[in-house]
Amino acid sequence: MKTVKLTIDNKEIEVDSSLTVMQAANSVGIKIPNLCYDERLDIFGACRMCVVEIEGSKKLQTSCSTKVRDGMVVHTKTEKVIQARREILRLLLDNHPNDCLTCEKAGDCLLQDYAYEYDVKFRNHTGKIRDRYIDDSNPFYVYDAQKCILCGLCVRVCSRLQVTGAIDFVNRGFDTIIGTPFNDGLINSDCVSCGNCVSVCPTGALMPKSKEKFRTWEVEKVKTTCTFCGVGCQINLLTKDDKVVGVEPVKNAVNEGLLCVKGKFSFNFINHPDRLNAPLLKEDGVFKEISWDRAYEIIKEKVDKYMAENGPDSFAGLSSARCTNEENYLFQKLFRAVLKTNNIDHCARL
Amino acid sequence: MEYTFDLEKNKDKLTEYKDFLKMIKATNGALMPALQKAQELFNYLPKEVLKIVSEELRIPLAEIYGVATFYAQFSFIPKGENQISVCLGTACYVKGAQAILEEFEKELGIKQGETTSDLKFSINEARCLGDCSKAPVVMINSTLFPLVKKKDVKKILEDLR
Amino acid sequence: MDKNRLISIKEEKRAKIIENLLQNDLIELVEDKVVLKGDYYKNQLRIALRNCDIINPFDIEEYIAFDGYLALHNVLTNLSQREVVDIMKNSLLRGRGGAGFPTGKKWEEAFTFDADQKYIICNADEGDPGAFMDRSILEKDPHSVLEGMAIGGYAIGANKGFIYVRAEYPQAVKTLKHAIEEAKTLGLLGKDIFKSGFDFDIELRLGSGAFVCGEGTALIESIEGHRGMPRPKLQRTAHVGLWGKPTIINNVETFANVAPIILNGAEWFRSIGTEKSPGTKVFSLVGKIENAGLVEVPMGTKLRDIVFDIGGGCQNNKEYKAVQTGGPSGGCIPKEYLDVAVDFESLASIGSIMGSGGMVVMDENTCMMDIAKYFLEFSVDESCGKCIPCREGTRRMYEILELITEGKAQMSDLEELENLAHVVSDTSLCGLGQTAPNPVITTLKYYKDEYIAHIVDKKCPAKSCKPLITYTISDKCIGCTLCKKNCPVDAIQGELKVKHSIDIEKCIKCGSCYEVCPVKPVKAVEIY
Amino acid sequence: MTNSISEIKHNDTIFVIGSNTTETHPVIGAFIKQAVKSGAKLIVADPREIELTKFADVHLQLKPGTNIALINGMMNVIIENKLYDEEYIRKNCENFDELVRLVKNYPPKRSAEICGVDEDLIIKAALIYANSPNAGIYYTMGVTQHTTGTHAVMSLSNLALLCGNIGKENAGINPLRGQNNVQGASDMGATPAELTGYQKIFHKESLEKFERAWGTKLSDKVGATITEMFNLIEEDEIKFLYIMGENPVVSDPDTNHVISALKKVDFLVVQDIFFTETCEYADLVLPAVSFAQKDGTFTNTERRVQRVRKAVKENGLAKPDWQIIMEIMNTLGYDKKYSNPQEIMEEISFLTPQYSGITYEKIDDNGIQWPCKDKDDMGTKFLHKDKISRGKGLFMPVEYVKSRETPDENYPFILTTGRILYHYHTRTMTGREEGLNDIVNSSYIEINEETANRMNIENGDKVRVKSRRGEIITKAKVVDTIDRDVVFMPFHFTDGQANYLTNTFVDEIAKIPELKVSAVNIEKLDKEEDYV
Repeated sequence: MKTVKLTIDNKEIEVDSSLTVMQAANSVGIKIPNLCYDERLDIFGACRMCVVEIEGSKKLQTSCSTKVRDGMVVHTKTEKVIQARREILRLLLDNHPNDCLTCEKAGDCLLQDYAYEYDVKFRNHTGKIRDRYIDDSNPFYVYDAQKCILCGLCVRVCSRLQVTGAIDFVNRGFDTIIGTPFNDGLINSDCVSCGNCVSVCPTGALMPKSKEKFRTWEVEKVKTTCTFCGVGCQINLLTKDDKVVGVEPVKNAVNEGLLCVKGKFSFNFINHPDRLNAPLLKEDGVFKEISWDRAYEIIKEKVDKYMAENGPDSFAGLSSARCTNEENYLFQKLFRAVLKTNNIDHCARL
Repeated sequence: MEYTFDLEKNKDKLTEYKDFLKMIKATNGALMPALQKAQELFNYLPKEVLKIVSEELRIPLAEIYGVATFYAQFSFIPKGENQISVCLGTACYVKGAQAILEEFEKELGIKQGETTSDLKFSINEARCLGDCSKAPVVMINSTLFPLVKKKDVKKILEDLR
Repeated sequence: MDKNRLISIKEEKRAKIIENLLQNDLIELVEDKVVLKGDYYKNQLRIALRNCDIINPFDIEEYIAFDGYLALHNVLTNLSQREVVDIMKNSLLRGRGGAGFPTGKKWEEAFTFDADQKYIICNADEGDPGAFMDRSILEKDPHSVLEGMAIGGYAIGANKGFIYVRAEYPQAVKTLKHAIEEAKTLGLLGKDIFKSGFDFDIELRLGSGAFVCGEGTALIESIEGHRGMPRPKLQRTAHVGLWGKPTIINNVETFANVAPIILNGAEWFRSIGTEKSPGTKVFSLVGKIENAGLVEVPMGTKLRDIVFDIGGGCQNNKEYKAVQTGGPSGGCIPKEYLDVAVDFESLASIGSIMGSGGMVVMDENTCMMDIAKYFLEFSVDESCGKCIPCREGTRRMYEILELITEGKAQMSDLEELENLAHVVSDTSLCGLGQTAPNPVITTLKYYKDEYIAHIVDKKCPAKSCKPLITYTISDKCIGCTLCKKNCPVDAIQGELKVKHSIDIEKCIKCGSCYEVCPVKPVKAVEIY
Repeated sequence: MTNSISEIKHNDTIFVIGSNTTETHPVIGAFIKQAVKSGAKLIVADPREIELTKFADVHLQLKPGTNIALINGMMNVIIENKLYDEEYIRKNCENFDELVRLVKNYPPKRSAEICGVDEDLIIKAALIYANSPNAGIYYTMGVTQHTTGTHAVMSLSNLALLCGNIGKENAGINPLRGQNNVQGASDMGATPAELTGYQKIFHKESLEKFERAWGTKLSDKVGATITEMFNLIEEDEIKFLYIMGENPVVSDPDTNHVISALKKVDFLVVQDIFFTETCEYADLVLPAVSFAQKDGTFTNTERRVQRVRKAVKENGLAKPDWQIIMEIMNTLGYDKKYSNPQEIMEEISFLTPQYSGITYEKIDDNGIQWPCKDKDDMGTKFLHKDKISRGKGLFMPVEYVKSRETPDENYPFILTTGRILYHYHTRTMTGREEGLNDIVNSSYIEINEETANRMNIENGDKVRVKSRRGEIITKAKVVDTIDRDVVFMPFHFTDGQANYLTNTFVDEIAKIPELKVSAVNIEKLDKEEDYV
């Protein structure tokens, strides 16, 4: 590995020569704002928010697409840089609905965060704003072109990572939107509803259709493992008032921030009214709620009876590929150590 | 105006087109030639045809649509028999091309980018046809009309009708 | 094909062609050189256009008759790749597409970069409105481009070339197709050219109406079959270009210069033009000019010489106001800079650019705000929409110019316009965005008083912005009724032989009355 | 998986067989497509055209149940063309001569006839596989749910060894485990013959280790598999059945047979999060909590042990399964108490060699891939790095044998079943998700368009599908992606439930039922009354 020495914001650092200025800055905790960067994707260079000043070059340079060089002197927060970022944000706000009060994305919106950080406000103007175009044909999420900043993350995640290619930029220039073929809507496209586009959208342009209303600052995040297949994707469950209200992918070695439709959107079963809430005993063909103590008592009665009359091998247990390791372990231990039988199996074969 | 693509009527063209696709499918970057050929054959890019392109070239339909909407020469409604391109390049512009475009629009009752309902004419503005010394110029199909004046428009159209 | 055959074709054909041209009085011979006849050509020096209007572009033998493919032969049989690169470097030929990057240096980048496949691309997506240099070369002398590309291909180690040509140039496409076929038939393209072991093929790819594809990386995207959205320059295209392979892109005029440089040497080339910008440059001189057309002159020629000596000044004896060079990326050059030398550095120093060679002449009736608006509208239309400053910023700039030309702007808008111009230029992704504000920046620099007139006085000094002008009829009116008859909205009243008047409420400011007014020398219809 | 998910993108060739990866393992499917986009070759062997076939260099659209003939055919080509890794075989493998002898009988022409695919495609696939420096094999139930499933896996293993693709990064032989913790359930000894970590019940030392740890005597008699359990119930041997988190009424083959056993068993305990179809037959139903309401670990398909964390509290009286089991154990007089799953994992690590270095602390961030021997071991990215696990890689040549039930006059179609993207297993969870149901909410049968034409069946028509075991009514989905004599049904749905039709023939070694091949007939329903 070749390394180079450079200075960023008066900090001398030594980094791998293959890094970009943005990566180098990041590696020493200097955050550079950006709206279109994702380390999993090729550099896109569209948002221009990551501009920095590099001594020796007249123009501002985008730090995402500039490789580090030996002796480089980089400034990430000069007046010129900040002014440029403010103008970019101003241009975005000029073409963005002023509805942060009620926008679901509020609090989790990069545009909002940067507008706040750089102190840029909405202003009145008589110019054109993007035409209204909403695609709400997908059961899980909705696209609102007016909130879209065309960072292209959704398009690139769909085509490069999910490799479905259901959406793309449509039209050109100011009229560009993110769309499906012939604007027939996501539901009529190749879209597989994985929601990976939703997960990367920095603004409220691609939003899940939530059953619950919640503000991002109200939710807690708990990292866990998805339950829908053997891939074991890592997810954060978003909870509010003891309810799961959303799921976001975790970028790690297993799923690299990707999910499928089930992992991303099928969480409503957790709080579903059909859930079993108490032990049920069938008496005369009808199920009645009983207490746990009663349930254990019945089990003990039955076990004692069959053990005495029929011996250990009259017991059998089906364990579950959906339960945890600890539970599977205990289940087989129950049969082997307590009921003294090896009649234990699970559904690995189905 | 809605146009439906008549599969029966276009059967021969479709066969020709599919043969063309087979021929180019192995070349790198086949999409642009594929779209250009479709535009040439069908006078526009019908959805049905783009789906064939998607299958043959293994390119997602969304990507094809994205490309097709990027380039000004592709259209999603049929172009007229006579495609009128009014040059609005700088030389033509400073010599009054805008008024000529408006005259065509007035005479045909359509806006630029549109096609008359009898599919006879469509108007497009062009970005410099490269005949600046003869400005203002108009190109109809592949015929160039140099030094066009507003009052010539009627006559030009009459000759084509 | 071999050298003898080239020479025998030349000997057989050349004299005949010249004889024929002389008979038709189209050329004259100056020190044995063929020169097109007429004053217009007198002050020109034609290298890139050397064969234009002289040879038949559909007959490869006519190209060979004027030393065609001799340079390629020389390169393939006598020179190493390194030697070719060195000749190009020594010649100091700079890219004629606009940016002026040294061609030899570019080639060297690709030549020294190891790869299993390399490409050479001819950028024939000439899109600047008001420029048609490349079109002429493609239509009138296609082999000069093919030969230049083959030489470039050999130099960098590419055996595949693409010509990306505008679909708006059907004649050029036709000529090129024919030329490629002819060259293949004679073995001047294809396998083992001149038995040198060098293979080279050229494929035509058509643009489809996107100006931005003139930008190198957008052009590559387009050939690959994508939306023509420029790529960030993390790596040079000379290293990672078309399909990820080292790629050289030069424009038509640049390639047309290659063969003469090989034949006559780098020294010869450097003896023409200026020290930093050797050679000639082709311009398309258009707009309100007496003699419109293509002009090829040595670099460093004074603007005045081009506009007045060759172009004959403005039409109808109007006063020269400005010349716009470099299209939407360029700037306006006012009267006081008519003596500027036309080369890369000098033009840049006054805020314009060489660009690809468009030169649009404006006279006293051209409103510079309107021109700025025209170019901004062009940029808005042609912005690919990828990066924020260009997509959003050009639109806002256009809107302010709209306000200005409608008399609805305030001085604060002007500040905002200036502000936007700098941000868009500073932060846009590609050349299109970076240079889109140039028409505004230069007009702000040289014509600020006109801006102020529009904003403060609500007047258009050039009498061109419709909302800011009024038509009236003066006492000079002879009552001929011509204007009344021609008014499309019946805004003119008056009897025969009685002074007419215009109803300002009805008037749509179409200018018909002014055009038809027969009163001389000063028309009776007046514009304020 | 011998190798890791993150390696997929670096495979030069990917051979997907019997796996509709983009629907069953969508994220792995995405990685496979990413690999293809960045230049990897893709071979797909599947009876249907699936999403991956659109990305494939070769699609081998073979008849269900002919995998072994295909693999043998490919190996024949590789051996004939001397494309195998001679040095690797010499160093690492045994029994090569036997393999050579056996696959001699499978020239591609013969395999092509058995599989119903083009001979050229088999050759092409073999050449692609053999000529790649790193080729990975990925398979799921399309390989294993056959009476010859284990043999097919051996066959794939032969192929991988032949080209030196085992014990190597970015290659390997990779079964993609279907359910979230199939790997873990097997690792944990929830099988009739093995204790945790695949320690054999009949292996004295292992058994004694567990007896010491658990402080009690254990039986060394191999227990019954699921299918055997149902038979033993019918034979009155098993009286008490305890089902945890399973819904065999929908998921298991030959539903009629399952239901009759469940009805018959004396006492049935079902523990689940919803009142499933299986609960109907229970005597006692115990409410458990979902994955979001408890702590623990899952082991994914690449052997990575990862944390499950409690995000919301228990609903009603429902309890985590581990707690219920522990309390039952305690009730039955076995006193060991655990205050949390972490303590259970400590016991697992102590008893299970592959897990011995695994602690909650270590797996907190990114999990750990077993084997993980001790506290300094950060796990194993790919297996058999230094040596093939049994010392030397043993070629186990296997002959192709027909499926147990093949089409005949009465049942002319091969029914093959599988999963779809939008639902999970028996839909206890996904069936309650509106959006998923909006997209697809009922069963269907995919029929080739020519076949449908011949039978006058149109898309959406109701059809009756019959096998020797049962019949169901479902909707026809007319497609051009499947062979004329093959039909496909997803097994998730209870309306028109596919498993009424499937058979219970099992693979003798792994006891996996032949869900991928049963013979059926189809009849178009014209009149309303036919629907009943």
